[in-house]
Amino acid sequence: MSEPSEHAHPIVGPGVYLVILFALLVGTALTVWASFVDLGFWNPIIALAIATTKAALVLLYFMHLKYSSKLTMLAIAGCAFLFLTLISLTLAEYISRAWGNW
Amino acid sequence: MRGWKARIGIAGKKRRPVPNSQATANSGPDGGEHGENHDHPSYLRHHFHSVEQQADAANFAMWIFLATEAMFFGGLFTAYLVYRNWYFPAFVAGSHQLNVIWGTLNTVVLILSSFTMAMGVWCAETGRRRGLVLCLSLTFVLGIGFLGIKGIEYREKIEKHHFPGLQYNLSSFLDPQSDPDVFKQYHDKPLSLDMARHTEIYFSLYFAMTGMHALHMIVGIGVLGFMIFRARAGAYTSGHVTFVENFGLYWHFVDIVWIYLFALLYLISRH
Amino acid sequence: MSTNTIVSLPDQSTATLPKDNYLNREYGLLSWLLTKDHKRIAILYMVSLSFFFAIGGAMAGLIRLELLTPQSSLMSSDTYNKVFTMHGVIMIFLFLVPSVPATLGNFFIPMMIGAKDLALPRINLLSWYLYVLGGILVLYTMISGGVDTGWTFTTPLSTHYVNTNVISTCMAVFIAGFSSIFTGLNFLVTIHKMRAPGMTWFRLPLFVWAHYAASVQMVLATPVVAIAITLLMLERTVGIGIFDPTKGGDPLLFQHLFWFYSHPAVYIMILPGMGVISEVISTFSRKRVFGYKAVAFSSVAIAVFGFFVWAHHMFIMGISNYAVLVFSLLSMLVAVPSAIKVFNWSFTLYKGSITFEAPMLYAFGFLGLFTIGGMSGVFLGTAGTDIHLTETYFIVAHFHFVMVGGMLMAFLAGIHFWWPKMTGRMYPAKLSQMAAVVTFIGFNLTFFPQFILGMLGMPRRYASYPPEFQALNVLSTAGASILGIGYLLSVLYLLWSLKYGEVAGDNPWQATGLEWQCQSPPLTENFTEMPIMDHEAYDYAWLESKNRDSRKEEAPSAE
Amino acid sequence: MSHISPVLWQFLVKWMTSFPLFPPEASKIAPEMDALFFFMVLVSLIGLTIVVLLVIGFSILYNKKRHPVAVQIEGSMLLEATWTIIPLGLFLVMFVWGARIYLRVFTPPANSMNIYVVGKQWMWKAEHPGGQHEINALHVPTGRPVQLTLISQDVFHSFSIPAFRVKREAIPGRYTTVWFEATTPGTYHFFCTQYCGKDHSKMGGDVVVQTPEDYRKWLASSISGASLAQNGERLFASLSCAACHNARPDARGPNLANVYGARLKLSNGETVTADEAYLRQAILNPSQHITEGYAPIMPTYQGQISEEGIIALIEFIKSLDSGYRIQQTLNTTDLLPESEGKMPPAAPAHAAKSNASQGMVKP
Repeated sequence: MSEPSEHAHPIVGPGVYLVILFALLVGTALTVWASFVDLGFWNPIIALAIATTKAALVLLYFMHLKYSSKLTMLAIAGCAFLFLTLISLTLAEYISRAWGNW
Repeated sequence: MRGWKARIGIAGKKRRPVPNSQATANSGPDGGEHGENHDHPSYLRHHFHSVEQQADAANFAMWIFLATEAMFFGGLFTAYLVYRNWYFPAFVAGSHQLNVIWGTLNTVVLILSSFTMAMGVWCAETGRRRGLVLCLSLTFVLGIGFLGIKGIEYREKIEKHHFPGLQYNLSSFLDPQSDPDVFKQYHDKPLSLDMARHTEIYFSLYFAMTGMHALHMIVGIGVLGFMIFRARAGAYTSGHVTFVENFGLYWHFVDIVWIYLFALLYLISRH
Repeated sequence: MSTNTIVSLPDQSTATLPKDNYLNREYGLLSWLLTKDHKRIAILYMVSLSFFFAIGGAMAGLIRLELLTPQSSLMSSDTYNKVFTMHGVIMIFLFLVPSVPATLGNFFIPMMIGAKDLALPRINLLSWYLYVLGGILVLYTMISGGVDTGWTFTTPLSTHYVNTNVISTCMAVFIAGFSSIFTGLNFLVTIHKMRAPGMTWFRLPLFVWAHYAASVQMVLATPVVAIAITLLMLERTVGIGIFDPTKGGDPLLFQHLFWFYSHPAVYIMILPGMGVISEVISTFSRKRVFGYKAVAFSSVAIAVFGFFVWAHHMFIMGISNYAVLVFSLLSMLVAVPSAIKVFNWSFTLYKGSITFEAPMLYAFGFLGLFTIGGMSGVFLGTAGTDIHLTETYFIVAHFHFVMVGGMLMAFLAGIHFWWPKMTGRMYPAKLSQMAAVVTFIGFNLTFFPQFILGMLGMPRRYASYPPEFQALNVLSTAGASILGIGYLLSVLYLLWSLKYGEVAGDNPWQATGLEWQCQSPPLTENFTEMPIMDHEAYDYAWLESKNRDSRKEEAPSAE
Repeated sequence: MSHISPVLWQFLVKWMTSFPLFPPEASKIAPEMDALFFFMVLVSLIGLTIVVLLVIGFSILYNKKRHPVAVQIEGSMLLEATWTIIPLGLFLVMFVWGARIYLRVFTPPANSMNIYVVGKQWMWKAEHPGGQHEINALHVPTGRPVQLTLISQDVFHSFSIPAFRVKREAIPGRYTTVWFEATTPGTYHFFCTQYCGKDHSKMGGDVVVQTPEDYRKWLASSISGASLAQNGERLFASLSCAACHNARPDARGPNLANVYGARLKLSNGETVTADEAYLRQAILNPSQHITEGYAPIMPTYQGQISEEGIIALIEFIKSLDSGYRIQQTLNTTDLLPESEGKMPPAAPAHAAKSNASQGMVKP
């Protein structure tokens, strides 16, 4: 009776999971390949972009974020924002040290 | 408390209005979108109105906990980026010491384990007991596998004395020829002494980050063992899947962390 | 009639405590140690908190005694360093951070939103055990020789230059940190998922809003200090060199990570106190809080801006001047919401019907002292004056005005406000009012001279100081003794009231919160029936009519 | 009562006699900072008065006896806006004002005379260019901008002179600077304000501000052997830096003459000004500070030279800079007495220069 009510989101089936798995494996192959080509400045960017895509896939489908409440998404967004704040503000401080006094 | 029983007001946004105070007075009121007072499943804790509410709460709590975890790793990522920005050559040389093959293999292993975990959640949600046990066991095995491979990598580092601390060894950065297998792959130029010293910071961060991640894996594997044991008894396939779902979230989070660690430690500093 | 008399004189029917309540539902030590009842856990917290507050207070007493004379006459500077470090660690991590949330918040948030318990009772109990574990580690540190890094664990001092128990202290902070993470997590989930029907966001008491804001910070900021502390421990044990300048590490990075938590931490400490003040002022002026939404949103604003100002603790520490300007500007922004709150509270009194019970007096004290504390914070957020004032007694005075004058006053206000609900008994009114006044006087005498000392340039954490500073230090110590008397007084009569206090009745203050609508002390499940929120927060008209028809049904308010 | 009576007595005496409520203003920046300080005090007082008046006034007007029934008021957008915008405006004024002062305190003027201050547990060591050393004391002249170049040998320290309203952290492994211009002769305290371990509270001393004449006398009387530059030159020789840093065309290291204060193009592409901090880094972490066109062959001297040694080297390198030498000459000629017994006015600089050039000619 209350089995279906335990999970707030529709059940995601193996089909989706398989597709995502495939996508993740492709992404991994891609990023490893990209790391062997010398793109100079772009290497880290591409690597991180691919990593973010993979993370997004895991979040949205494996972790059902796509089917979760606005609240959950808000929580994740807030956390991500703060995460970036921590990194960017600290990095900004370190980088601007090199600018010397004025 | 008498006086205001009479007055029934507008109901909350999230919950359906409680029909009348009598209904609420007896029977710890339940707000299920379906059905009036059906008898509660055994796993409904006393302070929740309904199974939805309980599942919701648990799920949201897990997400918040993961947010905490994310910020926990945030400190490490900050440190990593700061020092990579300062000591770029050292970080390049350091990351050349990592074995991309093992790293990639580990990534694949972890992604697979994530997949099996997701399948496990599906099995639980659709009440497939044997499927669940199978998936959890596979996840368990893959997790162990990941740690095994990590162990191999750690051993390499420690044998080369790249573990930060007293007997940290600079030779493979001062003259790269001294460890040929890395050299023939990258042909690094030797680092000057002062820069070579900073590779220790790279390895400190490498061990701190991967170690912290491995710690999460170990905890996860421990819980997995316990879950397999319970799942065999059919604990999670009778509707009460919250635990499996939440553990799934945790496991996928650990996977995501690794995806970034793989990019940052192994990939981005190879040129 | 009973609506006009604030302290409802208990008529014969309610002269005894209700037979069945959370205190006497079950007996025995285990029934407490294994309880999942948020109210009992709150009591557990209160007991352990008071214990550590006593220790921290004793440390403070020692510090003030030592500073009576310019020479380090009472104790060696070594001992002094350990004493003030312990004072800081205990007061911040074991008292201020958990104080209001873990006791009053734990006790009343579920009742205010009409829930039977927090969403995760077992996590709640776990967080208490973690807290106790952290406390035990601190005690162990004290017994086994103490630690002398200062509560900020500044690297490289803490990593390479002291040989005291840094590790055990760090472990304690780490564990206590997770205790507060779990508390915050629990609150967030509870406030989101457990509200009673009709309890919309803008019907929540401001106490709940404040705790919501604080919880966000607990959950998102604490892990960062956890990792910072972990790295510090690794640095000290393995020597990973991340904070070690001789290995190319940057000791300032530790401070970045540390203050990323420890600045929000001050809002974690003060926000719940602000929540208490909203409740108290509204109740004793019989009036809805002026500008409810403004106060609610200012709490959230503080929580959000509070994350972006951490580096103003490092203005003269050699961070880039550009960063200094940015963080100085952001620090100015975070000062505004506090101002908004203060003015809203003051205007709540306007056209109210004010009475001056002890909680209200404490709240007034809070208003004055927090205004001073907050403004002195602006002196330190301003880059120019910060150069001269930082790391002096001005800082000490500033954060004691906010933490002791603000937070502790609020805590006492809350204790006095909810004491009848928690224990079912009333404390002596006159005595309590007197204690409030004594505390206020003692506090000002203790900490105001320290502003002057700071302006004169007396550095903090000094065991001995040039003689020209003595006069003010003696004043400060004298004040501290008065302050101590004030606290002692309230502790005494509160304990006394446990047994001999007159029975308070369900709603002695005629407050509107849901927690006041059930019996006191409450039932284990808080409500006999699921409450339905059919009125705004602080709706005194609703309370009137409720009392009217409850009198019509002339039913005893507790059977 | 009896046992605290001596304390009380002492206290009363202090009260009656000397008991400052405000620190002396002994530097040019002090009055400016105090102006801001008092502005903020004023604002705080006004704010506090408003709050207190509101609370007391309302308590009198609307206490229960006078005003038995409360009037419910929702709030007022106008008022909210008022007490949002006015404080914000005031705070922004404070921010701008404070920022200006901050920038002044941490950007030393070009013509300031430089004194090195090394902090170590638990003492301050001041090193004057002329070679005068002081422990837990600092002599400065009035009417001349003085730049302190601070560094710590162990942990964070903080050099604070309340009478000058300046304070700066001394950081391990990095130079920090602060400057002031003393105005009134006298003796003032300085403290270590960053907690630095056991004897933190003992780590302080006195700044002695003297008129230029007295300062000159003091300099003359307390010359102890060689100047910093001369020590640096010895070190330069003993570390055989001249093996590469000789002015010859085939030199393996860049010529150090006139390098101080110059804009250098580095091999990693960026351009930097060679100030004290840069020179120090270039000695300790050469590989990150290779001048363009030179091979990264310089060994690191991390852990081989004491902070004093590095300071001496830097002073030596600075003394190779004609512009700086002239300035030093100006500084010292009107600071050092013209008595012949002592070394001649610009001696440190000149001697350094001459020996240096020799040292650079022959390997």
